[in-house]
Amino acid sequence: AEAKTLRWSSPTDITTLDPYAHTESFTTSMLHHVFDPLVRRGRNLELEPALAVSWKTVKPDTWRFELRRDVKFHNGNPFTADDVVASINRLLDPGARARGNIATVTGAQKVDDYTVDIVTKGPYPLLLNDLAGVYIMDKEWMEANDALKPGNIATGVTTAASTQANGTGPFKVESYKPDAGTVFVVNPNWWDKPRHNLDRIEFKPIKSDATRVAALLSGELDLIAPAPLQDLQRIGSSSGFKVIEEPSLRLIMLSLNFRPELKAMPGQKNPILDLKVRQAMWHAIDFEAIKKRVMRDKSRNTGTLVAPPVPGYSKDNDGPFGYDPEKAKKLLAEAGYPSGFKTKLNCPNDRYINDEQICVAIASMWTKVGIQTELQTESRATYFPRQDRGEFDVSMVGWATLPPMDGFSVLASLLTEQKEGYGGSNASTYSNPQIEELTRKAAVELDEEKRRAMLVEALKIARDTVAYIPIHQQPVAWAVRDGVEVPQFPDEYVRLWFATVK
Amino acid sequence: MNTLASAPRPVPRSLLSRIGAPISVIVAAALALAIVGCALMASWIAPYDPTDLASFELINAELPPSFTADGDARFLLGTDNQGRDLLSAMLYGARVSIAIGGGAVFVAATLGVVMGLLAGYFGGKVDAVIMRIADVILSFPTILLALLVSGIARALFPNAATAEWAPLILICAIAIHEWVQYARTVRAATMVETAKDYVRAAKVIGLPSWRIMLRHILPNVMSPVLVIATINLAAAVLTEATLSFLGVGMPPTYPSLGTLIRIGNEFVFSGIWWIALFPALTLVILVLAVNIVGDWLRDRFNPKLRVKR
Amino acid sequence: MSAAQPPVLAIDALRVEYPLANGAVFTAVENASIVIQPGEIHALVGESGAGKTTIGNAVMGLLEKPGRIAAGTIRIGGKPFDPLKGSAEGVVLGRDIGAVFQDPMTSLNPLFTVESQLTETMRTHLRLDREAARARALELLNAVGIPEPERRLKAYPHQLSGGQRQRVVIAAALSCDPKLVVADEPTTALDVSVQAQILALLRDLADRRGIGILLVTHNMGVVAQIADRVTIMHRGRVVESGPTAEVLRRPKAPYARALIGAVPRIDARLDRFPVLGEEGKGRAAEARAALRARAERMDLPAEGTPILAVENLCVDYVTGGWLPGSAGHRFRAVDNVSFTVRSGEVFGLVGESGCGKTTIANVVAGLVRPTSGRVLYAGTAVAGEGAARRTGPLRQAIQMIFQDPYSSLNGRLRIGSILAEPILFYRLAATRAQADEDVARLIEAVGLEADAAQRFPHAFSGGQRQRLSIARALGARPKLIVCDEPTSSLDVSVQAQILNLLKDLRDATGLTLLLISHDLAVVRQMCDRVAVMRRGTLVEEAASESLFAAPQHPYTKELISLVPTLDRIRGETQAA
Amino acid sequence: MFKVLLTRLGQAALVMLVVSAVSFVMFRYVGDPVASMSRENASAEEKAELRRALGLDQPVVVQYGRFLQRTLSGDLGISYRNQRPVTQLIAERLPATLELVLVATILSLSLGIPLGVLCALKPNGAAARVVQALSLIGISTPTFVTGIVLILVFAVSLGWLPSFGRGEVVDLGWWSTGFLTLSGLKALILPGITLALYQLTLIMRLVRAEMIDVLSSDYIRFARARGLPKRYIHFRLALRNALMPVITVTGLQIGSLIAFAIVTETVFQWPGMGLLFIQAVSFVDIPVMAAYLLFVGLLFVLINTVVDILYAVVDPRLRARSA
Ligand SMILES: Nc1ncnc2c1ncn2[C@@H]1O[C@H](COP(=O)(O)OP(=O)(O)OP(=O)(O)O)[C@@H](O)[C@H]1O
Ligand SMILES: Nc1ncnc2c1ncn2[C@@H]1O[C@H](COP(=O)(O)OP(=O)(O)OP(=O)(O)O)[C@@H](O)[C@H]1O
Ligand SMILES: [Mg+2]
Ligand SMILES: [Mg+2]
Repeated sequence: AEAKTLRWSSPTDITTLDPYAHTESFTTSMLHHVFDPLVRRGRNLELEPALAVSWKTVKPDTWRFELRRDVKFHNGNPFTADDVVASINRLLDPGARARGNIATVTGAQKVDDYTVDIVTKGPYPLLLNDLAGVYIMDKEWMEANDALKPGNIATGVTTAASTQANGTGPFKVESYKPDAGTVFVVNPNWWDKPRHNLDRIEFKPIKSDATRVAALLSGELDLIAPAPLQDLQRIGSSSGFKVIEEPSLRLIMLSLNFRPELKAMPGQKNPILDLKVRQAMWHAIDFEAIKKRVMRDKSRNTGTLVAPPVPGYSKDNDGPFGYDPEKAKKLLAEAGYPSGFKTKLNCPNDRYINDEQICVAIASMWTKVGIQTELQTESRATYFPRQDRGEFDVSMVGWATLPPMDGFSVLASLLTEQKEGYGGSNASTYSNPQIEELTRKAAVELDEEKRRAMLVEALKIARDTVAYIPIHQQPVAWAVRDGVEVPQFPDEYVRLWFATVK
Repeated sequence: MNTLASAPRPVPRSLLSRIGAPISVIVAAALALAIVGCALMASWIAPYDPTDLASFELINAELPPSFTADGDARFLLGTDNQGRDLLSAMLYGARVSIAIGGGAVFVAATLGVVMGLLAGYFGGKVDAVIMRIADVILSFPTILLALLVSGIARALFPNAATAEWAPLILICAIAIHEWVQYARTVRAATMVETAKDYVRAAKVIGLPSWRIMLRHILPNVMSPVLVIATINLAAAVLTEATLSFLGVGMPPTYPSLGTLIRIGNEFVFSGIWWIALFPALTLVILVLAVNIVGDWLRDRFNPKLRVKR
Repeated sequence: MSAAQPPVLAIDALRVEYPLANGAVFTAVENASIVIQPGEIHALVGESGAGKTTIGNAVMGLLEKPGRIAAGTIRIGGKPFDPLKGSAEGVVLGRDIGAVFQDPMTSLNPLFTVESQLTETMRTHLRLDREAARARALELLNAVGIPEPERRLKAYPHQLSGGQRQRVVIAAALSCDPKLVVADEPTTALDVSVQAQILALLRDLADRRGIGILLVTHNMGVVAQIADRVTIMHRGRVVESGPTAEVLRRPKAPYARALIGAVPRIDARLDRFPVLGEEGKGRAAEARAALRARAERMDLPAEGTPILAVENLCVDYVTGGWLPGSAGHRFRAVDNVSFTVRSGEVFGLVGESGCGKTTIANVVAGLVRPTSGRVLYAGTAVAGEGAARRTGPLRQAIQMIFQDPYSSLNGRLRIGSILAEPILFYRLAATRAQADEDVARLIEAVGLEADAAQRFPHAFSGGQRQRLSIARALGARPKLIVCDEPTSSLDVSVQAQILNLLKDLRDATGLTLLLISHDLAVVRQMCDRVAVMRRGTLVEEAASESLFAAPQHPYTKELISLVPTLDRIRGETQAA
Repeated sequence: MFKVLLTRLGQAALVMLVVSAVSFVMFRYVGDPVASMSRENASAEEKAELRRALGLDQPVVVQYGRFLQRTLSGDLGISYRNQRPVTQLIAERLPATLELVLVATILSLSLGIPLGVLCALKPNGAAARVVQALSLIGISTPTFVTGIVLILVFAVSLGWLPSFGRGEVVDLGWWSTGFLTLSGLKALILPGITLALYQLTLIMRLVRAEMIDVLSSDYIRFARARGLPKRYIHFRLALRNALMPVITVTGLQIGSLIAFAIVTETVFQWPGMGLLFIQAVSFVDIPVMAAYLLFVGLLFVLINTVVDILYAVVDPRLRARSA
């Protein structure tokens, strides 16, 4: 039969072939084609066995994994417990950029050739979520290629593993040229039964949106992911192409400054500290209009801080807050700002879908209720560092709870104070004692039911206190030529081992 | 006996023909003036104030021009993706673009000409220093220089409003990069002119160097400068759009012509052609007109060509 | 010279106009008729600005825009000239008409070697191959008397002296054996011996090949020596025309008479140059009187003490080697020259073309750095070893009149601003208006009309430009003027006026002149002392009178013997 | 000769030193790689640690000192975005860019110069006007628009040419060329045109402007008087006199195209230096930017040295001066 090739493109490229040298989600998703983790996400993002066939907690801080037998690496080496231990050790090396991905793991011990224990700092409910992002490398290959130590894109350490990959995954890397393209060929000895029919994947990054679309339309590509929103209509209406879309896990929200002063009004009390003001800001935004006009009906408006598939989501939290400019004005007046106040709004313009447009719309809506908004947008390169330094009054945040895919990530990063490893992205200094407590309890709760309840409760408090103003769930939109079937996932990963081409 | 005979031609000559400009130049000048004039008076003639955030509705976004089948009578040229009246946005945008483009070209050309004259006239160490500074500048793309300039400006004036400072920052950022082109061109021409007898004659008179450079050499090296300047006008307007996109320029609530073109470009695929087309047309017309007038001016600079037509 | 052959050139009732920027029309040539038979040399003489160059340009279809032929006909070799096409049927410029432009400096393209500029013409018209063309180019350079022709072929125009360039231009004009040569003042930059050689060459071409030559010149001696016929022009009109001997001996028109009367003599020294008409009349004379009157005696070293001393001056030029810093080839243009100019005197520098006169002038003016030796002005070193930077008064003191009147005026500035420059700069006028008045006076003093201030340099004739450069140098009120061929493009009468003016200024103010000239008659009349140069070295220096009366060096003797004079009229010497 | 080159080399080193120093000041304003390099839910401590690992917690002077030290020992570092040695990245990208720039420059010179001459000969002719108007429309349209329009027409509608990438390349040792395959050549056309457009217009207009002046000079009249063929006068004699600004601008353009053909390379996903650089900027890939700017500094000193030599080649009057 003729070789089935899938040619596809995305705006970003693979950073490195060393899975422990980086923390980039796109590269992680690409390397998943080459490596397997112990547990992986299935067709519905559920955790399922991969290189481990089963697991149990032998102690609250020790998990035992039974490994799959007869698995071979691409170079023919057999897969054993030694590989897992070597991989975990490599990832735990202080020099590993991705060490934070398993921050709670303290070590791995070989029990026998096909059994491994993984030890955590204490009870840790999200170990499997974390392990889904830990790809297993080949110990012998690493020894042979002097790659036992991890690479690190930050410190500039490279090893043979940075440009060569030897995994157990469904595809092998044939060639890897930054910005020009990476070619994968099928691994005929994959342990799993392939659900794809591909022989070859040609990945070509194309940074420019318009070019990516054009290349699809001219027949040079089979799949583009993502496809720019404003072109979906045209692609959909061209014969021979179709658009596939789904809401993504990524939630777009506005972060509010909880410091004593606003940058826009130095020397005065920060009006945003008043709950009524925050509610007014929320009521003043016409999310329906944004959805219809800016997002072309592709987004899903939301009232909470996590997407439905993510643990911690609750329908009760998600109801719309309601667009009501009159009420907003009233609330402002009640709070003592009858003629509004001044604030700055900062947004990236190349990070989220139509980010700048959304912000202009919001600035305009706020101005109408009296909140004079000075908008500044900039590139992600300068935007995020400034956001991290807390330089903004109101700013746009996107959160997808990745990689763990769990509501706990919102609590731990966005809703807690910046200390003890918490509050990593909470530069706006929101703080609520109840949430602090719930977060710390949920962190060690192994009972999934209880844990979820805590998440839901914390997120309800966040909504009630208007910690953030959630806007919507971004869509994931891809475009393919007819005959290509690729399943989409809300985490925006492209998993081509589910793809078929005709 | 005296043959300096003013031929009997006392036909009254109109002002225009006295200037001696052909129709095309007059039309071009009129167009350029019209665009600049409209831009300057944007706040009076624009039907809406696109910089007033409260004045537009997202619901009106992407309405086609009023003269098309499903246009809206309120918006002559349609609306942009935020529901702003495109005509008003263009008028205000042209003001920004002309100020920044014109300003940047002016600053860059002035600086470049001065540096080029110095380097070409004095040669030796002066030349080496100026040209190596130029090489340093050339090593940085405008984008980085703009980030640097705006970063420093922001550090110095943390509370300055962006919309007011942005044009200055942009002019600086673009000019800092662009002067080199003028400098090197002028330097090359100056090296040639400096060896000519008229410059030597000026030296013998004892004129100071600056005077020789400005009065004697400058008019003789201006012609490539004018060419580059008129062309760079377009480039500067477009650079402004790029820089604004990077967040060092005008805020998105105050779009320039270039920004409108950039935004509009994203929508061309989906059949929303007017957002890009009208601003682009304005820019093309402006650049074309400026170049035509520039050409003519340049020819007027050359006395040998002056009396022709 | 059979009568059956049509004349090589027949101009009939020609009128040429220059529309001016202000809408007026200037008629440069009015009703001019000239006929040149094969083998005939026809001299065109007349006042500077009379329209001589214009006629030549009209014949070649190269009138400077917006000039146009307004009336009359031109026939070349019997074929009518078509003003629309700018040429006559079947007549090819370069092949059938050879042109020597008045200005040799700007006629050559600065970026191409002499060789390429010479050979391209031949390769185009004579279809010679590279080698043959080169051989012929060498031959031509020899014929026009350029020494070391091999080396000069590789030279670029700026590496040649004025006379050398002029000879290259002549060589180019003659290279394709044209039937008509329009030679516009072809020998202005040449010393008498080279000039004699060129004239002999032209005469020979006319005699042997039947070439017709339209020879524009101011040098009456030259006319007398080689022209068959002569036409005298004044203000665009032909005032007299006829066989040389007749016109020179018995000029009828008053202007012609005056012109011939004004020819400077070499045989005796007179107090003043004879001028046309009465000297003390007219605006020009008034302006000159005003200049003299204004002049005050300068505080100078007592008359007779050295003001300028050139000591052991050597100047090398480096040629070849286009890579920066590559060694190239050294050429010594001035070799150990020393002389002293005394305050208030006119010091003449004469000699072979290309012997280094302009180079010395440039060193004195501070434009060229000497390789060794030095120049002192009133005791201070101004060039070479130990020279200080020239500052205000020192700069102002030494002015120069450039050999090349075309390129020394900035083409982008109006004459008014060019002339006002030194006046304003040295604050010689209190106000702008006064400066303008001074400028007008200067322009008039050199015999032009004050409204010239409004025009650009390209709209002037060669002689007019030369006068303007003189006016500029005078404007700075210097103490020493280095005059490099100041009057080479001037007709004898204007020349006389200018030289008289310089003399008067000297008498009135103690001005010192370093005068470089090929016109030995002028040198004799003007100079107190004279130095003779050859190949970069000074061969003789003496008081003017004794030099001309009893030259010592053989080269000096040769020079003096070769000066063409009115007495040796060609027709007559032949008849005799 | 040697001395001159040595001086230039010394100056180049100085230029590179200044460039690198300015870069380090600049890096504080171009953003922070930490944000692009950390996981979404990284804790503040983790980010601080990353910042430490990158050395960004140190004062700029110290960072710069370290950079200099490493650079002098020949180590230009590893890219944050592509975990590869920077030198290797630059070496890999150079061929793609050089080939593109070569095509664009040849295109712009071979069209721009003759068109410029023609426009100068008949400044008011209809053809000249049309050419000039078209070229001006060309440059006042942003490059990204031109690029996309070309792609839409020639790749999408007509399907003649590829819309992105270099096509197949042939590796000749350390050089990979697209000149030897059909697809490689095809891939050069659209980006080549896009890149050439600005340069072409500039050159055309410069040539025109200079030619108009040169054509009115005496030596051109004298050349006419010698009856030389028109073509020879216009294209050899006069053109050479008009060439100085063209050489200057072409030199500058070649330099900046090699370095920063950002938009074109992005639109066509051309794996060259411009793309490398813009991605380094948006990722705040400091090692790449630093090494890259050094390289560009050297490049410009080299190009401008060549241009200075060319001046002397074209104009003999400048030779004595440089002696
Ligand atoms: N820039 C230069 N490079 C090389 N050689 C030069 C240069 N300028 C002049 N020369 C040579 O130096 C010599 C002297 O030149 P200079 O111009 O001083 O002569 P001159 O006496 O003024 O002659 P003329 O009477 O013909 O004007 C000539 O042989 C000329 O070829
Ligand atoms: N381009 C021009 N525009 C206007 N007037 C001009 C132009 N060229 C020449 N003239 C004028 O035409 C007249 C004749 O000039 P032409 O050059 O023919 O004089 P000439 O007889 O050659 O004088 P000379 O002996 O000084 O060279 C002069 O008065 C001059 O000012
Ligand atoms: Mg003349
Ligand atoms: Mg001379």
